[in-house]
Amino acid sequence: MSDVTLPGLLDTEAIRKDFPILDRTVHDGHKLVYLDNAATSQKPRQVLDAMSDYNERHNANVHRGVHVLAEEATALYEGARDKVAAFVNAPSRDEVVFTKNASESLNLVANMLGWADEPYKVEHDTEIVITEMEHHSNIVPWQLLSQRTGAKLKWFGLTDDGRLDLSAVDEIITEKTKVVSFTLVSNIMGTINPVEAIVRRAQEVGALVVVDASQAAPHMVLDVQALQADFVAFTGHKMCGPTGIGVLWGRQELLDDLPPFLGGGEMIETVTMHSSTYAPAPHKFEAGTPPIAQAVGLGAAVDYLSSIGMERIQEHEHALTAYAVDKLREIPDLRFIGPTTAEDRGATISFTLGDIHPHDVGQVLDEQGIAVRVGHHCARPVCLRYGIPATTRASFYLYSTPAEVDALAAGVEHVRNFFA
Amino acid sequence: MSDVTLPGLLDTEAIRKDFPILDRTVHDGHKLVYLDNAATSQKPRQVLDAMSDYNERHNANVHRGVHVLAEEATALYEGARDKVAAFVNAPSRDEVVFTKNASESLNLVANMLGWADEPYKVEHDTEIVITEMEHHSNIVPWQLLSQRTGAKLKWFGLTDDGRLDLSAVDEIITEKTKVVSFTLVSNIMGTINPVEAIVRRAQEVGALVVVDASQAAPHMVLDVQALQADFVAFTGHKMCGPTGIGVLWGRQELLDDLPPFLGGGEMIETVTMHSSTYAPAPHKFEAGTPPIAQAVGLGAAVDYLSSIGMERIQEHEHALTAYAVDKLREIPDLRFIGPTTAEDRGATISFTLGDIHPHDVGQVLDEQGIAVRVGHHCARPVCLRYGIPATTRASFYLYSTPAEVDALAAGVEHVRNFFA
Amino acid sequence: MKLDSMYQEVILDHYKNPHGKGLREGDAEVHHVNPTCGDEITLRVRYDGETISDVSYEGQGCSISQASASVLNELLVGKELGEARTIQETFLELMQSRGRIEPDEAMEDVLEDAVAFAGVSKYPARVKCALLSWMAWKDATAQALGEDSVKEKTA
Amino acid sequence: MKLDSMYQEVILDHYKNPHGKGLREGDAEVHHVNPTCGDEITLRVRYDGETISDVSYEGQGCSISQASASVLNELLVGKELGEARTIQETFLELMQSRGRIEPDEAMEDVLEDAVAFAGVSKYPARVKCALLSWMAWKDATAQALGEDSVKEKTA
Ligand SMILES: Cc1ncc(COP(=O)(O)O)c(C=O)c1O
Ligand SMILES: Cc1ncc(COP(=O)(O)O)c(C=O)c1O
Repeated sequence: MSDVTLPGLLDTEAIRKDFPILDRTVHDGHKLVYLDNAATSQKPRQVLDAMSDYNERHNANVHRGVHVLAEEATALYEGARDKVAAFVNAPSRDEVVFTKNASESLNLVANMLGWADEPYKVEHDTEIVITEMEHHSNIVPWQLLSQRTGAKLKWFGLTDDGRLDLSAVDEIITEKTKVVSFTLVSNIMGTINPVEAIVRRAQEVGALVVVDASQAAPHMVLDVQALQADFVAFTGHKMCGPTGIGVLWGRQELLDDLPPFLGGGEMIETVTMHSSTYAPAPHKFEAGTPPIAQAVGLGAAVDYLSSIGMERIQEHEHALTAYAVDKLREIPDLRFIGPTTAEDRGATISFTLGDIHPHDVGQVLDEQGIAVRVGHHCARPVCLRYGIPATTRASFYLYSTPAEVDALAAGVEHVRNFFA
Repeated sequence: MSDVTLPGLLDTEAIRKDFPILDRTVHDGHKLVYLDNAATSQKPRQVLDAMSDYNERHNANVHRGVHVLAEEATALYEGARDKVAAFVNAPSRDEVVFTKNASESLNLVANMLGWADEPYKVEHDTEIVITEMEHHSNIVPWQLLSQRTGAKLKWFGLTDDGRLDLSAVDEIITEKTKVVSFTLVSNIMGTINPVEAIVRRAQEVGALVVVDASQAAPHMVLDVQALQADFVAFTGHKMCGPTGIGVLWGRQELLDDLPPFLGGGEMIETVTMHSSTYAPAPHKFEAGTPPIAQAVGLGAAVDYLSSIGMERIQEHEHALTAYAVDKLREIPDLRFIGPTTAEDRGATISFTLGDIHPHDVGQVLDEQGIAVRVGHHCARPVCLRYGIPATTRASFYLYSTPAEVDALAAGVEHVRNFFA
Repeated sequence: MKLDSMYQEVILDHYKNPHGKGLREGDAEVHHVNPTCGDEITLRVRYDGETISDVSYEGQGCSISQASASVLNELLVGKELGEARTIQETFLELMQSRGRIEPDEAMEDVLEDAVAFAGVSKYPARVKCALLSWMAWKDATAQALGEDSVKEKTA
Repeated sequence: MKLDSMYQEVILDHYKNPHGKGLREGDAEVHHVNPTCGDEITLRVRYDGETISDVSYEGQGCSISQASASVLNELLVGKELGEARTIQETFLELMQSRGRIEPDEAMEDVLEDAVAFAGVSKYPARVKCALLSWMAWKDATAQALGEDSVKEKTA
């Protein structure tokens, strides 16, 4: 393994000590090389400790208690909301809704718009716009909405090098468009999308803008005000937080105006058997006992990420990605799916290797301790677009190292030989 | 504090050692007396360890990976499903859907039935039946469904002693009834409801039966086959499991026939931009990255409960409840809201104390380290029914002791004196 | 005992013998609810020019919310609107201080009996009880004076 | 190397030189998908009475799923239905054994080349790849013989 140092790298030796799992060995002593961060990130000790502390000392249900534990739990839960609001530069903490994952966040928006009154209502003779590079979680909710309301689903296609084809933006986003939903960073190709061009056109026609920031929030500064979006969704488990928690940020006015989605405890103002009124946002959208420990964990995760600095993390990943792109490009028969350089892209690289099926690539890499993801990565339309059944995807995070990139490149060479 | 021993009690001295939080002191040295178990239970070390182990050694996203961690995480997640299926005696593991909490489970059913085809479809000119003692999470989803479809919402009222008034069962459940949803155990009054009478009538008219077992699963043997229900919902955090996970059990045939609710990754079979097909249940209903660590925690929780034995737990709680009812009855001005004996009731006791507001009762109890819940307990219609603004509620669990009952009774006496 | 800082003599007195309770004629009426605990208040204000000629109310709730309405009535009736607003804002500031404000003499001059609520500010779950009637008054005043409703949700 | 237990010589051979690949005429056609990885197969069966006269297929997928279809073709074509069912069930049993079955001689007699998949059964994520064509065959057979479709989802 090389001892490459690249400008912009973080002190991964120190950082890796925070992540217990990175010490693991697999398959009889191979050191784990975890390159599946776009699927889920590992969790630092700080996050695990915050959740243990919650469970061992403060656990109670939130919002309704006068006893000490209930007050502590409520303060911790709502404190996590403050942290997340600050992390994304939300104008108000009340704009941060906790969900179970990004998928729920996106379904929440789709359902609110389906049940909304004018002017938001998505219905027959209106249009929904997405893109061909969306994660299934930003496709299926809109397909369901379209089937159930009669609205038309449209999308931006892709260029050969893995970018959005915005050439027909004015025909795709029209006066009939009620909502435009797209991913900030592609989870399969790493592409970073040009938000401004899309938002400008959406605003022109008065369409709401939903940004799927699931692959952005973990890796770069996310500023919901700068984005000028109406809704932004992301998920805890990809950003050093636990599973079981997601976030929907929404503009206050919209959250106030739009109808609730899930009904139940916590989201009400007053209930009679005949009718109910609802609590103000964010609680209106948080039916039932929320993921309390998980919010606490996510709060600790954004503290952790902030203490390192999102700019620094992005710089680190960019350096690593550039290094990886260069190394992988040298491998014969390797074809990138997505941008072929490190420009305007995140730390996720998909490729195919001759006609060796990605499943086989992944299996042979795994045997060497290298964990990558293979398949369609919940973005099957991208595979269809490029005429391939699946890709092999390596994705980096703040603890990834040049040595791990070397291991990947060597591993891929080994795969080629194995199936030669 | 007395050293009462009652027949049927568990060895709480041993059990309490498993729950780190029970060692806590509050308000300058008062030992914590946690009697808010109907809101949420505490978590044993075994559950916390299972989650830590998952996070520190096996964390990965599930279902799509060929690498070691992904296979381990998938085995742990699906293994938790096996455990929960066995715990409720489900005919098939594929009938167990993981959600974020019981509220989501109940909303899931309501939404499936709203979007279903015949014969399940809830629509104009059909009826939904619930009861006046439901938790808001089993009221609001049906109110929303009724508003959105035009179906009529009907309910069983309550008798003066906190039981369902089933005298008009044949008029309330009619040929128009599509679904009957009710709680097995009341979260505010502790009442255990007579399932058979309701199920029999529902089956007569071909209505689906939904049982909210949120307050049953933690405290007694739950056998979905014996219940003869079509859907059963419960929540992890009340049964020694973590927050962030709930369960919906549903009959296979129904899960196969009914449409999905949330759309996204994991719940699909194949996706194109034009349309998608869905995975078989349970995955059809689990969009997005599931609460993996939380499922693992819930699996450990049912292992823990089973190792003690649900019959034994119920016996313990019953003995404690009988003891508590007797002690509290002696307090002047104390009025039970709900059954006034320990027969056919769970370990949850609501009461009012003269005209001292429950908020004040709770506050003064808290000062003595006694954590009870005050308010309408997300069952406001019950408070309206009995003409009270709120109740004070004490609820026990497997680690509760007679000494804690004594502390409660002494505490309530102290409250009386304080506001005399 | 720490609890005594919340349940001050003054508060218990107001709770047991509330001032001006009952609904009388008014220029505007509002109904506020604290969804956390179900406390409710119906409140009417009556103005004589800029002078508060009456604040009448009916409601149910805990000692803190009841006493607070009584103190409000005692403090605000007869005051000019400007002065009343100062009192309301000072009370709000005190209640949101999480026990960090130790009322000084200036504050006591403004708040009179209402300084007794300083101890309540340490209990987040109870702050809303103390504020319920004050938020209702603010809302009712806005309505009475024809301003846009500035109903601040008490949730 | 442990991996060699999965990628047996026999499997790699079938993968590189698949038997009977391509779609030919048949009595029934099915299309099966493995949603986990996107492997797909279109498979046709042709019966001559009780005898399997052809199994033709087209698909995309990993070495395991491709090799498995090739082995299936080699094993089943020409067999009587009853015998084919025994082979299919034996293969299913082996694949679901999580590496716990060490094929004995009797099993080798039934499965021939297919015993090479024993190592795959240790890899849960790959078991479905190995079974894809076999499930498709079972489904197609049911259709061809006019039985109720017993399509077992491969998910
Ligand atoms: C009877 C009953 N149903 C439903 C719920 C809702 O559970 P959760 O808040 O976990 O969604 C609860 C508890 O809060 C309950 O007691
Ligand atoms: C771009 C994108 N959107 C949405 C999701 C869905 O997130 P989750 O599975 O946590 O709901 C993911 C990841 O799975 C993703 O990468």
